[in-house]
Amino acid sequence: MSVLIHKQTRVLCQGFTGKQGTFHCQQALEYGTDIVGGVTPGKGGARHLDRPVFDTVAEAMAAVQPDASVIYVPAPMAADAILEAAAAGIGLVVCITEGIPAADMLRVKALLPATTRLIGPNCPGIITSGECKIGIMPGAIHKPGVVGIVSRSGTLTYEAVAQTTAEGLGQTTCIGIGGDPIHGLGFIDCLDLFQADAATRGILLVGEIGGVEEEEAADYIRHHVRKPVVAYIAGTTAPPGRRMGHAGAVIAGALGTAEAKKAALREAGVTVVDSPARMGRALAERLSR
Amino acid sequence: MSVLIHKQTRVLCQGFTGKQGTFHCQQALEYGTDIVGGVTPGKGGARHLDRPVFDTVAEAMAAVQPDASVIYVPAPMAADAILEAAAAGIGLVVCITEGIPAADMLRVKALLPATTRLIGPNCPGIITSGECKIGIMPGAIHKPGVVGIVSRSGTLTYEAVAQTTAEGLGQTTCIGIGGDPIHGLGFIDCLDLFQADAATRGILLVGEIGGVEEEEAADYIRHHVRKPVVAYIAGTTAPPGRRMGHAGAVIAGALGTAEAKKAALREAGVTVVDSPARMGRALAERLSR
Amino acid sequence: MRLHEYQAKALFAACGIATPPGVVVRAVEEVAPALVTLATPRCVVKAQIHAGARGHAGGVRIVASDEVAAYAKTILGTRLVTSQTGASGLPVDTLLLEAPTTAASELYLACVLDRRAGARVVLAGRQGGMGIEEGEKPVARVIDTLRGFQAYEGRQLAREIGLSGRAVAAFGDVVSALVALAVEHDALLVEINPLMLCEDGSFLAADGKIEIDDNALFRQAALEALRDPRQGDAKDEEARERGLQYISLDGDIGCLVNGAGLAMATMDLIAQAGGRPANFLDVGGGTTAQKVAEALRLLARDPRVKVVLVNIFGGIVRCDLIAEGLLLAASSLGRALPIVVRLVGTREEEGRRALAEGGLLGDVTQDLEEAAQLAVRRAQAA
Amino acid sequence: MRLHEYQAKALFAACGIATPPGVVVRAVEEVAPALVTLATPRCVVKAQIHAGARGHAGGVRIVASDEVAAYAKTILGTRLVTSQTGASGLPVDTLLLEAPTTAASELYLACVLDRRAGARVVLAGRQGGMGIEEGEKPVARVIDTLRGFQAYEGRQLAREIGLSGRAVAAFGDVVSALVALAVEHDALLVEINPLMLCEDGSFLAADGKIEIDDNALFRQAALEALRDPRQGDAKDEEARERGLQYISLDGDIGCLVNGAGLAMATMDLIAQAGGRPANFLDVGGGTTAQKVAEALRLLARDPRVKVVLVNIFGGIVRCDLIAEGLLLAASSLGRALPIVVRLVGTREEEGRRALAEGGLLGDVTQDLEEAAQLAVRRAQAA
Repeated sequence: MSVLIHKQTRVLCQGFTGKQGTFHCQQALEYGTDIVGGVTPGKGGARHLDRPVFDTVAEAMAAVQPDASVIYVPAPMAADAILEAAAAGIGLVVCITEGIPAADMLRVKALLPATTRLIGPNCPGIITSGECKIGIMPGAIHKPGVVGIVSRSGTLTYEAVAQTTAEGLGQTTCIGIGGDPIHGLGFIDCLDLFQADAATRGILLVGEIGGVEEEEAADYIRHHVRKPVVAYIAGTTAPPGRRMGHAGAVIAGALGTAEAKKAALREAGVTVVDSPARMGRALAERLSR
Repeated sequence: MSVLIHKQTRVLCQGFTGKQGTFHCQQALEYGTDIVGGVTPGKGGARHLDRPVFDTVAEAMAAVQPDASVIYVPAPMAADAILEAAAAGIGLVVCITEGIPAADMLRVKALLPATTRLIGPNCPGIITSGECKIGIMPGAIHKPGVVGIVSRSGTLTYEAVAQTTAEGLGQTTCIGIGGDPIHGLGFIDCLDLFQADAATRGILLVGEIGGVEEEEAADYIRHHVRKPVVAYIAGTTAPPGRRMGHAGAVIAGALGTAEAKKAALREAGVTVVDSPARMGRALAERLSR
Repeated sequence: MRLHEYQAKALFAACGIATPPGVVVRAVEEVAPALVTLATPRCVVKAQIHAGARGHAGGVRIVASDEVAAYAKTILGTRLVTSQTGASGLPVDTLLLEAPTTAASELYLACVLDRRAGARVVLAGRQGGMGIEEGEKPVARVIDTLRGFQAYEGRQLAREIGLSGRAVAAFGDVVSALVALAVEHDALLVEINPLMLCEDGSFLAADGKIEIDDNALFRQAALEALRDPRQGDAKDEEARERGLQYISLDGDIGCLVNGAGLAMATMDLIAQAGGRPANFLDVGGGTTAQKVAEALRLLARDPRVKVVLVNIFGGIVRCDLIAEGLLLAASSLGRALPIVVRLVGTREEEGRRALAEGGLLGDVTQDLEEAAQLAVRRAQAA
Repeated sequence: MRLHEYQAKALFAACGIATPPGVVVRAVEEVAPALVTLATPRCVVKAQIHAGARGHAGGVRIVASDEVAAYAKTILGTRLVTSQTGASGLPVDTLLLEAPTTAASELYLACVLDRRAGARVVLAGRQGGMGIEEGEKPVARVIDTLRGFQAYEGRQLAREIGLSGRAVAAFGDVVSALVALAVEHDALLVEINPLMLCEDGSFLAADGKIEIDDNALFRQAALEALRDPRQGDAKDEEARERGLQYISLDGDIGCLVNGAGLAMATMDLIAQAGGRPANFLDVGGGTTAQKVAEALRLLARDPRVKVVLVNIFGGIVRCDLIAEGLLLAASSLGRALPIVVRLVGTREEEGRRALAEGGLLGDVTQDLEEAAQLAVRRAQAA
């Protein structure tokens, strides 16, 4: 079991023939992901990585019925790519692209139908260990197991993965929700999915400064999550008012500090680790109780 | 009986203290219309025509609970006035203003909630004879009676009214839907209302060149209207490609000619008169059969 | 308000839609420097008038560059008659000189305000050029006003009309730009016909037609400056400036009516009575004596007008004020002009009495059909 | 990207929001002509820096006009320290001279991108100026992205914050203009504080703050020209130009990390180990050897940096390429700089071997906490 994607998930790639799309689709194929084709306007009819290329997602939908689409389209056109996938009826859209204007994401939020789930943008993607990799994360560190991971960060997620793998726990599914202020699936959506997934025994939440999503997640955990949750919040030492790499990682006034997030999560019964090196260990301890 | 408005209808006026608003509200009050107040931003708290003035429709709604609003706001701000009335929950909005940009009306169309009916813009308004006058039509020519009138034209409507009054038929309600290409209530909406109104025995439809609303009305009449309908279509001699005063009165290619409209209506069993002087007589004849 | 082809192309270029290299000339002397700029052995000379079907009428011609000046001399200052101009044609004051272009094929593309859909609609057709009338119907796509037009919809349209390769994305870009142009400039119509598909998959707008919403000109100040009053009837333009709705027609009976619907109905009645209206004229619902007087003078200045039919249904407008306006003008028309007056509604008694007392020479009646018949008889007798 | 007050006010004026008469000067010689233009006995002199709280810090002063030049001389070319600038302050290169204005009251108005609402939000408060922090909370109105902001909503807001009379419509106009400005220019924040309500019911934007979405600068070319690189840390700016995410901090341990989250986590670990990071630096997910080398050189040029902590989790980025980049730069740093390297993930063995073979002088470990502790010890020892 896993959440959102699995061995049978049929994946389309938008921006298929570009450098990024090509490289990461090769990696995904090596991991065993069922990439069924790609979209690059103007290259319809060609083949790439031994898969068909289409001009539009609608045509790809008709021909190869993808369940999910991963987007490596450059930032200025990425929002349009998300909307194209949604309009074609694709149920899961994973947008890796970083640097999308916030106004474009506002439009995406407003236009996205309830039938399409969006992960990202500016995220590593989603992977179900040993089954399906959609995104740019290194596949090798993932091992099938019992931990659900949800994270706003990229490389910090890899730390979490490596640690749970090292602890022998392994992962069900790992979701990078992305570092942009306006994004698709949030912590609560993912917590809800992990809570409902029988194979997921514990949850690792990796947050960072900025916004109030961690606080809202804490509130949700208190009321709805009965599985052990361990959290790490990056940016305890970040100065206020500065954007720490991620467009969304900024402390505004009293809002969005790491301390506030940690306190809220602890109050909700979450084990919050202060060191990013101790995420896996802490979850192993919670699970062995 | 009547449609949409009656003796008890509480009417608000937007653009109340302006020249147009003042004059026509005086006329309406003389006719017996229950004008309960008006809106002019910046004049809230004052009284005008012995009625309260409000800054916003929302405040007027809270204070005097109008059922309908009539708009005499200048064209650049008229669409906003319509949306303000709709947002405040007013069920019937009558926009007299002419010259509203088509793009503004597209937005109004897209934003108008299903709970608000719009009449106009660029129309004389709506009147239920002897009960309630909302608009700029001369009240004196109207007499309570049995004819429902719906028209795209202003003065031509007065002809229809005068003729039905002269024939001794009188009117239930007379609705000017306006001459703009993008407008609120259409022929079909009004036909539907008149068909359902027990007091209305016959219907007079005054159309003109441009668009296909008369053709669509013909189709509707054939299937849904069981009362006698008489129609006149202005513009038999209008040259194609020229806008005849009304923004909506233009023959485009083979579309929108008077002949096509007349033929469609005749096929639907409507008595179509070629002379605008014979509308009342023809309806009297239909009703006496 | 209609724009000229060269004005439309300037707007196209500003929003990233490619157009053929071109230079505008208004006098023969401007031809030589224009040709230096264009540097083309052959040149397309296009008369800039507010009407289509110029090709068949000789308004678009490809000539050798050394013959352009001579050809410009023959056409500048003339009036061009096409199937869309009416018999008197339209003045050729401006020529657009362009380098000839070659196309793999000619498409049709437009964004129109569609009253039935209550929205803007994109029309895209594989067959443009003069074949648009006969060819297969363009594909229509309604634009949701709030959602707007998405770039991917342009690429989908490209596929729907059978484009492939580079043309897919290029066509999508053109459609997006066209829609944005229509929205930004309050255009009721933006048309590119033909839209030339070049061998390399790029597109060129070979002709352009733009119609701006007159009601929106208050917020399109830059476009108001593009108005070419000489392309309209001089009386149309004068009437517009005076706030009257006027359209010139071919007959001899001048019409002065309040309300657009009644004005059309009056024309219809004249035709039924065997006459021909000289114009459509709506003095408007909230008219004044002054405006009525100006309207009457405008009609009187038209030598074709043998009789004036005044048809007023006084609603908000009082008949006595109408009468005042008519009397104001009637004394100074400068020629004997029969006037038939039908005056009913608010204060009609006072109005008719004023006309009688003022000594207006004319027929006065309350009957709509009789008024039209009287006017036709007076015109035939004149 | 942040704009200066004078730049924000120019955008306000362009969209119809009134601002006090003002002139920008960059040198003392420009003061005299500016004062001729302003023709005011007293003058507000406002230092243009990318930070607020200027008033308390002496960056905004009202002086007699004949004293402006002398005052400008004392402040131009200095660095102004406010509670928002950090200890080193920001350079005062530009002054905005304004005629003083009087207000019936001072309001607060802003349009911000609100992540929680997933929309833009208008904030309007009756108490603006420096009292905004303590006063009653501004009224918030979420803007539906598709529906947009309607003019009447601005008038409703005016009523909600207690305005009446002419100020109702005037405030509505200001709000509509502000929202349109935010949307058109891809602003994450547009703030007018204080928004002065004048006796006649009109409004003046007495101060303005605009923050543009960096991700949207590709389509806001005109705004890119308003960038003032001198208001940022020089290294921040250099890093930005090289595609690195860099933020200067106060410590002595240089950080070179891939990924923003891991970079923050690295700072946190250094602090936990008792040290202080000199910077936040994310070399990015798809980094190259060249970029890593440039990042290392950038850190080495900072004299405060006593040790560099390299923390890389190789995912898509291969550790051997990171090693190559480090070796590329390490030989030419121009000074002895201890480097602690934590290198794990894809090809970590090859990476570590390359470092060893390349003779990089430093500590290499796989343990995250140990790396931080090592760096802190090296810094303390240096």
